[in-house]
This record gives sequence, C-alpha cells and structure tokens, in this order.
Amino acid sequence: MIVKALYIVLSVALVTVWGLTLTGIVRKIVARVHGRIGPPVWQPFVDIIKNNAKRTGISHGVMFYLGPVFRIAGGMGTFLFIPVLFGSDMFSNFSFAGDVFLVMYFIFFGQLGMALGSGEGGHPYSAIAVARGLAQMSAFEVPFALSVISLAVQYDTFSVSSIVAAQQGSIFSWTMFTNPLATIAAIIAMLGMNMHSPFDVVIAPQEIPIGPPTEYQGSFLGMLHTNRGIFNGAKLILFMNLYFGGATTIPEMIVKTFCIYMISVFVGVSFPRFRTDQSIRFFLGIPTLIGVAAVILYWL
Amino acid sequence: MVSPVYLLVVTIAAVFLVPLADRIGRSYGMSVFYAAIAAAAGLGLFWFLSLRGGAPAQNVFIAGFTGPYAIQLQLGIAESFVIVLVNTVFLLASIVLGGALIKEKAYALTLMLLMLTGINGLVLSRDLFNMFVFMELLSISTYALVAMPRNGQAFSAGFKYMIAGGLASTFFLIGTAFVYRTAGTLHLDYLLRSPELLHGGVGFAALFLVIAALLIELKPFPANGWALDVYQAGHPGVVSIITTAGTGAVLFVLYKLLPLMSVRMLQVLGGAGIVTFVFSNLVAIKQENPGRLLGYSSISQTGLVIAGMVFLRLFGIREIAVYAAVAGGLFLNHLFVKGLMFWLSERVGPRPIREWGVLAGKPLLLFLFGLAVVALSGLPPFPGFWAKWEFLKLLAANGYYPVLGFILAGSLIEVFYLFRWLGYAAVKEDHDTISPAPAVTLPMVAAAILLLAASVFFSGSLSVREPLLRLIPAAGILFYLLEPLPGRVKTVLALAASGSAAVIVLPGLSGLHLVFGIMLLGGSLVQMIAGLGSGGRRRGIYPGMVMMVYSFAGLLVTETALGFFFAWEMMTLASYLLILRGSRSARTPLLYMIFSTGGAFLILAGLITALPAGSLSSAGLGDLVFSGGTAFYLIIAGFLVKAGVVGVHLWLPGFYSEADHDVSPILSSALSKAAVAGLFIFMSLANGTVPGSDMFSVILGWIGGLTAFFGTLMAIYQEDAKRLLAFSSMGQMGYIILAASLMSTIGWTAAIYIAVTHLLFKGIMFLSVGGVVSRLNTTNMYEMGGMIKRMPLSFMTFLIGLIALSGVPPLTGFGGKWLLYSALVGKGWYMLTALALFSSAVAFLYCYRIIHSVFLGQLKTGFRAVKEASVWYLIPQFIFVMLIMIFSMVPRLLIEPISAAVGKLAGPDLLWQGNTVSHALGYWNGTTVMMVTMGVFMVPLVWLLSRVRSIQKVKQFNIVYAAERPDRPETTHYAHNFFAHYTKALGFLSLPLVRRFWEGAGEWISSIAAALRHLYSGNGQTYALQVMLYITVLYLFMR
Amino acid sequence: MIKRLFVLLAVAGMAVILIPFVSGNGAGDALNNVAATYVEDAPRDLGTMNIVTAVIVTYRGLDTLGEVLVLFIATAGVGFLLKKRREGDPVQPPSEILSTGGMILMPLIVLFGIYVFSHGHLTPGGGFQGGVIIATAFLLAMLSARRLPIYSGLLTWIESVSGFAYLAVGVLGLVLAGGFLDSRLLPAGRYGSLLSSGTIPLIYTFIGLKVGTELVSILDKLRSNQ
Amino acid sequence: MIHAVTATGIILILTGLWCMLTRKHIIRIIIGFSIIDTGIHIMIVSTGYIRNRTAPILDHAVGLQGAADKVVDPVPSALVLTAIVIGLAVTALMLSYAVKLYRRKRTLDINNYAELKW
Amino acid sequence: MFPILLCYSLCLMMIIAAFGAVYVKNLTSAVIAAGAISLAASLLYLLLAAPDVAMTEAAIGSGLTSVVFLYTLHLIKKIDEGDDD
Repeated sequence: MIVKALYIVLSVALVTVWGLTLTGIVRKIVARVHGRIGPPVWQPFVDIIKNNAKRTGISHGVMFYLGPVFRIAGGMGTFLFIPVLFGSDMFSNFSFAGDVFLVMYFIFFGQLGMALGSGEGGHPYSAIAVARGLAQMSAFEVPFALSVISLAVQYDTFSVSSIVAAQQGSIFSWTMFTNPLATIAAIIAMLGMNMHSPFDVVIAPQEIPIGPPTEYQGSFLGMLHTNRGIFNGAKLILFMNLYFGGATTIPEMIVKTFCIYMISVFVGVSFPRFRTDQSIRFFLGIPTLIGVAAVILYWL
Repeated sequence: MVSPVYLLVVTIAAVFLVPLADRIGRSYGMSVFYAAIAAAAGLGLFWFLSLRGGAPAQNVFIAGFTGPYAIQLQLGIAESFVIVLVNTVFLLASIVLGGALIKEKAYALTLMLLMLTGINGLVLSRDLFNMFVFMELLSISTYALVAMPRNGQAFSAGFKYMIAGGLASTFFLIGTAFVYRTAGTLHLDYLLRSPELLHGGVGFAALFLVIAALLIELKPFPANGWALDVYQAGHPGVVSIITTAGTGAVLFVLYKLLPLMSVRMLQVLGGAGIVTFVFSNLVAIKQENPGRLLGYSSISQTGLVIAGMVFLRLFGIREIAVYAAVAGGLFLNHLFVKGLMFWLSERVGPRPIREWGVLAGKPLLLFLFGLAVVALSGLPPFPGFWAKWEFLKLLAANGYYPVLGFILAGSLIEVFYLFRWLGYAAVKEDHDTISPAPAVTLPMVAAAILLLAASVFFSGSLSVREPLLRLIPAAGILFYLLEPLPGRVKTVLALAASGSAAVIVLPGLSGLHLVFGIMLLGGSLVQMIAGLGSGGRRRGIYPGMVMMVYSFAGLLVTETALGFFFAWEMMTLASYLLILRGSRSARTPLLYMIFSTGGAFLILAGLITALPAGSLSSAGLGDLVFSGGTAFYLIIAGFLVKAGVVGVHLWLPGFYSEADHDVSPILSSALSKAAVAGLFIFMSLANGTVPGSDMFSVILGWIGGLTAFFGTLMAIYQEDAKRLLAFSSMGQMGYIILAASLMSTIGWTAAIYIAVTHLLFKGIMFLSVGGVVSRLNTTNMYEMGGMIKRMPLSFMTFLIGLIALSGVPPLTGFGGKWLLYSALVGKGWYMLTALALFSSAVAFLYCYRIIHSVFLGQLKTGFRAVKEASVWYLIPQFIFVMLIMIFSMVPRLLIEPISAAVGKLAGPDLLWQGNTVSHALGYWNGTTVMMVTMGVFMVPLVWLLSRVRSIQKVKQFNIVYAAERPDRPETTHYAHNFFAHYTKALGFLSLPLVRRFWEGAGEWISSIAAALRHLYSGNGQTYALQVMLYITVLYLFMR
Repeated sequence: MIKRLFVLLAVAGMAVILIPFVSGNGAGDALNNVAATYVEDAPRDLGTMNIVTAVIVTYRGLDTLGEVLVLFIATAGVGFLLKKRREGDPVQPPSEILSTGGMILMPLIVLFGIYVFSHGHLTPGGGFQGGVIIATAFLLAMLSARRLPIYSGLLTWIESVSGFAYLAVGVLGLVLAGGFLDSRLLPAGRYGSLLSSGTIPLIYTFIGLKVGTELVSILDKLRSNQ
Repeated sequence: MIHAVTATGIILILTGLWCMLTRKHIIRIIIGFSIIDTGIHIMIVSTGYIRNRTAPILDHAVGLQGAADKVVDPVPSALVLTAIVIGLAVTALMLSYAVKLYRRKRTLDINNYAELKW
Repeated sequence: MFPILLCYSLCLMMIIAAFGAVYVKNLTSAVIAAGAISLAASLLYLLLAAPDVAMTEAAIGSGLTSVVFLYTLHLIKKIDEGDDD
C-alpha cells in the first residue's frame, strides 16, 4: 500500500517534470521557427518557483480560491486514472477504478473548476474565454468520442490497459496502423484539446490576456502552471496508450509523448488561428466524418 | 308509486292556475310556477329512487284502454333517470331566470310550464303521434321564449328557429301519418313487433322522415345555423333549457326509436353524430361570443350522445345499463355543465370570451367555471370521462377505429378551445367586476354539486374500485375548501396528506413500481417543504399539488387499465392547475393541456385497443393484449408526448419553468418522471409480446438521442434561468428514453439511474434557482450575477447539482453516463453513443452558462442587499445533496436495487466485485474514484492553505482591466447571449422548425374552421335550405 | 342564381323522398286492426256515434289535451311577443250595415258554435270547430264595432277555468274510472242522444269554451297590438 | 283518385317549400308554410280513405253491424284535426314574430335579418 | 263519376291557387289564394269522407288563418303609416 502510494507520488512527480520540460522545449522550438531565441528550456520551472515565492496573493472569493485547486486536482486525477506503463503494476496508477470513459469525463473536472474559479474573479475576459473554450471543447469532443468508440468496437473493451495490451507485439499492431482513421480523428481532436494554434482562440493572448486565468497570480498561477505540466503529460500518455501502443519503459514513454506533442506543435506553427465558430464547424466537419468512417469500418 | 300521468297533470294544472294566481299578485303566480316545477322534479326523484330500489316499471294507458288502442305512458328506469335530470335542471334554470321572469307577464310563466310539459310528455309517451304533439308543445313554447331578451337579435333568431323547427315538425308529421298507414299503429311497442315493415318502401320513407325530423331538432352539423343564432341571442337561462332539457327529451325520443331502425340507418345516424361532434368543435375554435361558443359546444356534445346511443344499438347492445353508462353519462355531463356554463355567461354578461378575466377575482365562480370546463373536456372524475371510456372501449372492441379517431380528434379540439377560454378567465386583466347575484350563483353551485355527486355515482358503477383513486379528486376538493387558510398551514397539511399517502402506498409496492413510487412520492414530498418559504395565501397551489401527488400514488397502485388512465388524467389536470396558477401567459398552460391531452388520447386509444376481447368491466393492466403492436405503440407515443420528446416539446419549456418557484422543481424533477414511469410500466408489461420491437427500439432510441441533443442545444441559448433548466430537463429525458429503448438490463438500469439522479440534481438546481429568483424577482440570467456573495449556500448546492448533472466524476452523474455508454456500445448503437457524448459535451456549455451568469461574475448594484434564500428552500436541497453524496460514495447502494427491480432482460448483467461494477466491456469503481478525487483535491488545497497565508480580499471591481477600472457591474458581467459564436456555428439547428410546424398546423385547422363558419350565413332561408339539403343527403345515404 | 339551383335541388330531393307515398297510398281496402277496433268498440264502450270524436277525446285524449295546450301556447306566445295598444286610440267607425249586421248575427253564430261542440259525439264537429265558430262570431263583432271591449280578465278566467275543468275531468277519470281522460266516468247513456257518451260532451264543451276564448284573445291581441 | 289527391298534397308541399326557400318576404315565407301545412293535411287524410266508404259516424244510416267494413279510417282524421290546430298556433306565432321584426327594421326582407352569423 | 271529376278539379284548383299564392304580387291576394287552397281542401275532405276535418279546415285553415294573416298585414301597414311608436 505504502509502496503503491510512493509510486503514485513518483509518477506524479515524473509527469510534472516531463510535462514542464516538454513545454519548455516546445517554446524553444516555436521561437526558433519564428526566428527568435526564445526562453530557456527550464523557464517553466522558473516561473513556478517565482510565482509560488510571492508572499501575498489576492482573492475574489472562495470559488476563486478553489479554482486552481480544482484545476490541479483535475489534472492529477486524470493522470491517476491512466496507466502509465504497460505491464507495470506500480505505474498503472488507479486505472482499475474506471475505464476510458472515466478518463474522458475526468478531464472536465479540472476545467470546470477552473472555469468556476475564474468566473468568480468577475473579469469578463475570463468568461469570454471559458465560453470559447467550452464551445470548442464540445466540438472536438465529437471526433474524439467517435475515435474512442471505434477503439471500443475494435478492441471490444473500454479498459485502457486492455487496449494497450491488445497493441503489444509489433509496431504494426498499434492502433495507428490497425485503425488509422480513428487515429487521425483523435489527433485532430487533440489539436483542439491542446489549444495550440490554430485553436488557441480560447486563450487568445492578444485580446484576452491568457484566457481564464486572467485574474490569477502568485501561488494560484504557480499551481496553474504546475497543472499545465501534469495535464499535458496525462493527455499525451492517454493518446500514447490509445493509439501508439503504450509504453513499457519510461524512456519509451518519453520518446512517444514527445513525438505526439510535436504533431500539434508543427500544425500550430503552420496555420493561422480559427475563430470559435470556424473551429466548431471544422471539428464537426471532416474530423467527424473521419470518426464516423472509423466506427463504421469496425462495425461492419 | 304515483301514476306518471301526474307528472303531466302537475304542470298542466299549473299552466291553468298561473294566469289566475297572477291576477291576484305576481308572487302568487311565481309561487305556483316554482311549486309545479319543484313538484315535477320531486316526482322524478321519487320515481328514480323507487325504481332503482327495485319497484316495477309503470305503464299507464290513457283512458283505460289497453294495447295499441290507447296512448301509453311508460315510466321505467330510463325514463325516470331522464326525468329527474331534466326536471332538476329545468328547476335550476327557472331559478336563474327568476329575475327575468318576474318582469314579464304571466305568459312567460305559462310558456315555461308548457315547455316542461312538452319535455316530460316526450319522455313518457310511447305513442308516435303523441310525441309529435308534445314536441310541438316543446318547440312552440321555445319559439316564443327565445324572444325573451326582446332585442332585434332575439327576434330574428327566434324567427329563423321557427322556420327550421317548422320544417322539422312538417317532416315528423308526414312521417308519423305514414308510419300509421304502413304499420297500422302508432304505438311504439307494437311498431317494434314488426320493424321490418318500416325498412322498405313507404315504411322506410316514413320512418326516415321521423328520424330526420328528430335529427334536425337535435341540430346536426351543418344544418344548424338557426340553433346557433338562438344560442347566441336567447336569454342564457332559456337557452340552457333548450340545450339541456329540450335536447335531452328529443334525444330520449331518438333512443326510444332506435330499435325501429335498420342497420344502415343506424350507421348513417351515428356518422351524422360524429360529423356533428367533430365539426362543431372545429368551428367553435374561431368563436368569440360565449353564447355562440357554448352553442357549438352543446351541439357537438349532442352529436356525441347521438353517436353514443346509435353505435351501442348498432353493436346489438340491449342492456339499459350500458346505454346509461355511455349515452346517459355523456348526457348527464352535458346537462349540468352546459347549464352551469350558460348561467355563468348570464352572470358575466355580454362580454366576449377574451374578457372573461373578470372571473379571476371571483374564486367561487372561477372554480365553477373550471369545474365545468374540466367536466366538459371529458376529464376525470366527471361522468363524461367514464362515459367516453366506455364508449370508446366499445368502439374499439367492435373495430370502429376510425370513429374512435374522430372522436378523439374532436375532443382534442374541444379541449383546446375550452381551456383557452379557461385561460382567459383565469388571468385577471381589468378591474371591471361583476355584481353578486345569488339567484344565479346558487343554481350553479347546485349544478356543480350534482355533477360531483353524479361523478361519484358513475365512478362507483364503473369498476374504479381502488379507494385511492377516488381520493384524488376528493383531496383536490378538500384543499380547495381549505383555501382560506394561510399558505404555510396549507403546506403542512399538504405535506401530511402526501406523506400519509406515501406511507400507505409505498409498502405495498415492489420492483419498478417501488422505485418510481419512491421517486415520485418521495421527490415531491421533499420538495414540497420549500412551500413553507413563501408567505401569503397562495391560492390555487395546494389543490393541484395534493391532487398531483395522489395521482402519482394512484398511477402506481392501480391494477386496472381504467384506473391507470384515470390517475393519469387526474395528474394532467392537477399539473395544469399548477401551471395555470403560476404562468403569466395564457399560452403555456394551454399548450401544456393540448399536448398532454393529445398524449393522453394516444394512451387511451392504445389502452382500449389492448383491452382483451369481451371484458365488460375494466380489465386489469396485466390482461392487456399487445400482440397487435399498434396498441403498444400508441401508448408509448402517448408517454413520449408527455415526456416532451423533440417534435412535441413545444409545451415543455414553459411548463417546467413558469410555475411558482417552489412548484417548478416538482414539475420538472418529479412530474417528468411520471411519463418515464408510464413508459417503463408498459414496456415491461409488453416485454417480448410486441412484434417488430427491434425496429421500435431503434426508433425510440433515435427519438431519445435527438431529444437529448436538441434539448441540450436549446438550453444553451436561453436567457431565462428556469427555461434553461427546463430545456436541460428535456435533454435528460432524452437520455432516459434512449437508455430505456435499449431494452437491456444495463440500459434499463441506466435509464432509471439517470431518472433518479436527474430527480435529485434537477430538484436541487430548480430549488436553488427558485430561491434566487424568489429574492431577485427576475428570471433573466443577465440581470443576475455574483450571487455567490449573497447566497453561498444556494451556490454550493447548485454547484453539487451542476457537477452531478454534467456527469463529471466523482458525483453520481458519471454513473449514469457510464451505464448509458456501456449499454449503448454493448448494443452496437455507436452513432447514438457519439450523439449522446456530443450532447453531454454541449451540456457543459449551459451548465457553465447558468452557474456563471447567476452566481459568479459581477454582483449587480440592485442586489447587493439580498439575503440568502429561505431556509425552507435550502432544506430540501440539502437533503438531495446528502443523497447525491451518499450515492456518489457508494454507487452500489443505488445501482443494485435498481437492477434488481429491472430484473433480467436482454444483454449482459452488471457484475459486482466489492464496489467495482463491471460488464463485458468496462468497469467502474465509484468509491475509489471518489477517494482518489478527494485525495488529489486535498493535497493542493493543503499546499495552498499552507502557502498563501496573507490572502488579500479585493473589491468587486478590482480586476486587471486594460488600465481601466470598471464601475458598473452591468458592463462587466459577460452574460447576455453567452454563446453567440455557437449560434453562428450551429444556429441552424435551433431554428424553431417544430414550433413553426405546430403553428402551421394550428393555422391550418383554424382556417378550416374559419371557412366552415361561412356556412352560417345568418340568413334564415339559407338555414332552411341547408336543412332541406341535409335531409336529402341523409336520405341518399340511408336508402 | 346558384342558390336557386340549390333550392331546386332541395325541392327535388324532397320530391324524391315523398314520391313513394303516392304509390304507397290507397292500397289498403280494409281498416287496420286499431281502426276497426275503434269503429266496433266505440259505440258500445263509449256510446259515441262519431268515431272520430271518440278517438280524439278518449282514445287519443292526451293528444287533444296537448292540442289545447298548443293553442294556449299560441295565445301566450302572441301575448308574450306583442304588447297591448294604448287605450283610447282613435279608430275609424265601421260602416253602419256591418255594425248592425254584426250585432244581429253574432248571437246566432255563437249559438251555432255551442251546438257544434255539444254535438261533437253525434255529428261532425266538436270542441275545436265549435270554438272557432264562436271566435268567428266575436271576430265579426270586432269588425263591426271596433271598440268592442274584450275583457281580457274575463277571457283569462274562462280560458283557465275551462282548461282546469278539462284537466279535472281527466284526473277524475284516472281516479274513478279506467284511466286519465277516461270518458266512461259518466255512463254511456242512450246511444245517439245528446246526453250520452260519458264525459265526451262535457269535455268538448270545455274545449269549445277554451278554444273559443283562446282564439278570441289571439285575435284581440293582433287587433289591438301596438 | 286517391293517388291524385296524395300527389296534390305532395305538389302543395313542394310548392310551399319552393315559396319558403325562394321568396324573400317574410309574410310570403309564412304563406309558404301554410301551403305546406295544407298539403300535409291532404296527404294524411288521403291515407285514411278507402274507396266507397262513408265517414266514421255510425248514425242509423250506417248502423252498428259490420260498421268496420263500411267506414273510412277515423284515426287520420283525428290526427289531422290536431295538426290543423297546431298549424294555426305556429302561424299565429310566426306572424307575431313578423310584426316584431317589422317594427324593428321596417322591412320584411329576410336577407336583412342576418346580423347573427358565423 | 261526379265526385271523381270534382275531386280532380279541386286538386287542380288547389295547385293553381298555390302557384298564385307564391307568385301573385299583392300580399293580400296571396293570403286569399292560400285561404282558397284550404277552402278547396275542405271540400276535398268531404269527398274523402272526413267531415270533421272538412269543418275544421274550413273554419281554421281557410277562415281563421286568413284572418290572422290579414290582421297582420293590416298591422304592418299601420306601422308603415307611422301610426306606431
């Protein structure tokens, strides 16, 4: 029991560090693509420490206070319901408590809490950002859901561990190859989920400074930064598990998640931003059709 | 026993005495007049009671000769029934007329008495020509009395009436003479010995003329323009007699002649009755004048009574009891109701129906009017309901489905215009008032009491034996009488009444019934506590509320089809009363009533179609036969309408949102489950016996899925907090139906699980919003904001409800979603799974929308001082929150009993391992999820608490706002048109196509009605022409 | 014009309905059972020579009572609709011949009327015919003397009392004899004599009085209406 | 002969109907009714007629013996009597209405009395 | 033979009178024509062995009814003359 708890702490720490590092790397890459030097890779860690070090913080109320807590709990919870390494009891976290639907829904836990907290901040930009984010989320959820359904049909299970287990063997038993349509649909959905360009209208840094967390600073912001690492990592691990054969070792995990993350980075640097209504229509268009095709393919 | 002759003698003697007594003094004349009518009514009652007590029927021959040689008066049970009714109403109407009569000369009194003589003679006589004489007595005295208001309208109406009536008596006379020529007798009983004499050649033509004349007297559509003018122009008192007593007597003559008719004649006559019923109701839609509207309604009711007895005869039924149950019930209903309504129109005076709002300030009159409308619409517990049930049952049993359909369609139209009228009356508009007039009110009260007594009588004779069912209306009336008490006292009484019902009913239930019993009764009970939070009298809430709760109990307890339908209709009625009281517009209650009635009629049609053959008394629910399929589909369609699935959801947003703030939660959370309960009761009854049920499940599934989607989608565009929640309920109903359609163990478990959780969280959310709204007095969300500062407890409960609703773990909502998706994927309905997932994602939008706009954001200036919602609103919320928490911690507590109640259906079962529930595809351990969530929540919280010691509270406008400091919350609270971009992207999906469709249908019907109205040109000659043409057409059909 | 067409259609339809009665009539050459019984029994049971009277007053007595009542409705109805004229309106004086002739003829006609209704059981005619004849006498009087005062009070009295008496005879029949309106309340008497046929002459007398007064009052109301 | 009488009755009825349905004047309509009435009475009386028989008055010329074979049916006569009186009552009442209507509008054209409709 | 001839001629008369009553311009004449029908009918009733009816028809149908009609026409004329109200 204690061992298990330790491993859980360990894996959370691992994913936090890796997630933050990934963020740093991506910033650097994007900057280079843009022809800038960019911040150092460890900049996210610096930000967190700096924010947490601030002695005072302001609060707009209880919900404002709890918002970041919800957020980070959501991130950690999501991560904790996903098995990290295939075949490892210790790194399977709490994935025995629920299947892929639990993960899909738990993703919302943090987002909801964040939205509530920022809502109490009383800043109109927060609300605007949340409205945009929710709208976009409801749209990219469709191809993603279809993709997951397709997997459920394909593997006849909802269990993430079982899906990973089914992909073991050769590289060609990865979902990416056995069910490419579902993978494409999911990847496109992931672009939206990551809120990178071209789907970054939610946090649209120019018009509504950084989106929902507009009012947050100090330790609150620090927690939000931390969560960005955990949550990013969790999502990537989920995608890795579902579509890319999972991972049996930590290095394999690191390589795979890095590659997956790169997809969205490359797309992000090469496309202009969508307006919210455009992105909704986009997700409900071709990606949805791809998802439907993926389901039908395995249905028949 | 007194000889029936004396019934005639009494009034005739009074006819001769009144002029003499009147010479002495006005009051003497009046006294003789009333004494005679009272004596007649008394005689009728005496006979009816003794004949019911087993006394033999009386046959009296005039002049002491027997056989066919002398005129015979017969007084059997049927005659005495009609006589007691007709004379009673006549007496009441004369009391209403008292004020007008006293101004007239004695002639008016004699005319009235002669009219009554004619009526009684018509009922008693067994001789065809004698009937002619009495009919002339009746009609000629009516002709004269129509002129009573003494204005131009009355005179021209009277003259038109004379033309048409004159034609009718012409035909009757020729017919009678040739009946004698052909059959050699005028005595009915002797004619009946060889009716075939009258089925061909001269005999046929003669009988045809007699029947045609009677039919014309009964004002068939479209040959009835003259009658409508009379109804509009005549004195309401006189008109009420024409349409009740007069029509009753003629109807009884028709009844006496039924055995003479050939099958063909009966068919055509029944058709004429149905046509009259449907089209008169249709034309009535466009009516504004109360007299004329009542006229159309009277005519339609007469048509229905004709159809009732004719079809009974056609089915070869001979028992008087059946005629009494069908035609008698319909007639009795019509008699008292129409009397009551005409007298009320006398009381209200010459106002178009739109201006009947004057009644709103008069509780007694409004109650009477409501009673009349309800009774006339054929709703329980009134005789019309039982009669219609019996009638439709017989129609179905004999395969007359089209007729059944027409009657239901006509009744629906009837419900529409009657309840529209009631809506006008219930909304107080002007300060105009009406003066008291006890002489009119007392007869109305008497009619209402008699109607209720008759209801008891009919319900007793028609096998609704569960005492609980009878308690439903009784409880309603009891609480109506308690209305003068303060609202809080009534709440306590209502809680006690409903609580005792729950205590009595629940232990006797098991399985699904028990689950729904706990939901409906328990849910309502808990939420009723909120009523303690409002002061004042709160008139009009508790009769409906208690009736509704009792109907819930009745629905679950009853074992018969009739009992079920009775409880269902009572529930509809009760909820209508609740929405009528709460709604500001007349549209919402009306829409609700129309759709509910439409749904109820589908259920009714299904139930009677499914009744096993040859069941005279009402069959048990378990005996229903669904093998034909149609019956089952009809019933399910009915429940779907009541559930408000997409396409027929027009009534839903207003209904769930516009009631009082402590009533809306019950309607939206508990009442909505009644449709689900019905759905499940009948699906489990029919399980496995319905052919083609795979197709059925698919269709039902898509209906559910689309309802979930569109309900959710429309919810995000609402600006009204309660409307948003209402649409959210629609969406949740969609999930329930979708899950139910799966017909698998997990599916049904999911459906009921969602139903239970929906009850809990929607109760919380509605109560919470209700508490807010009751403080702010607005339901527009953009006018609210920042309420978390003023109402933290309401916010907290609302948040819990919201999380549960959105399906985010760890609260109960996720369980429902998980079960649903498991079942859907298990069944292979992948597209529906995706649709449901999409809907539930869209649901986040409105969830955030409402909690942000109401509780978060900027507190408005005007609301800085509002207090937390009443504690009585909070108590039920906390009870529900507690339940949600318990079920979230240990989902097994909820899921296991539900799946036990569902039992074994298709598909895999749920397996339990500790707290982990699993099936072939997936698994879920709610307890662990809860623990983990608590854990990951506590860690950062503790961290934060330890880190941020010197937290600084800032003022409302202290935000990072582009170097500005906003000072007005209105400009800073982003709440209006929240999802504008969503409208831009998917707005086409929320076009009000459904509303346009129904409005188009409504327009269409109403333009038909408008076109039909032009038949009634107002020209007496045209009316006569219509009568002639009608008879010609009738002849061609009957030949 | 289209309406004309419809009227034509309606009348033609009526013709179609009524045509069967032409051929269906006159086929019989014997009385049916009911009529034959009346013809054979009435002289014996009731003592009437005029069978029609027997049928009207006794066998179908209730019709006749109704008929009287219908006439009463006419009186009441006309009275109900039309108000009486103001008294003292100027009227043209009638011609001398008419006025004297009327005055002389009137009693004779009244007498004839009385004869008709009192012999109803023996000869054609009866209460109604007699009543009309009496009314005609008054009509003549009205024409001849425009100011002939018709005492409506008296008319009401005669009307009501005779009607009541008729009813009373009927009820006595129910109490003392076979049934309501049974004319055998009094003995049948000698066949063919004036005072025979039980209460028939009595009833006819009441009817005659009543019908006469009713018609007079209708005429009076129409005449003096304003 | 009797067929002709019945037919005459019918023709009178139809004529009366035609009158009632086409004439605009209210008095004329009432006259139409009275023609119909007469027609009906003729029809009814004709139903009781039997060729070569006498009136049902059993004076000494007819005699009581076998009277049933010598007289016509008394019942239609009785019916017609009643009908005639009723007809008078209806006519009188109609005429009173006509007077009333005329006093209101100074016209007896039935087309002018259509203020109530629909 | 004579009764039959009389009967036919009466029938013819009645029909002619009926058309007269419908189409004659003057209302008074129409009333008289209607009365004539009744009168002819009462003669017909005598032929049909119904003396009771004949009497009644003569007295009421042709006599009284016509009088009532004529009285009404007279009344209407008086209303026209402005004698009234």
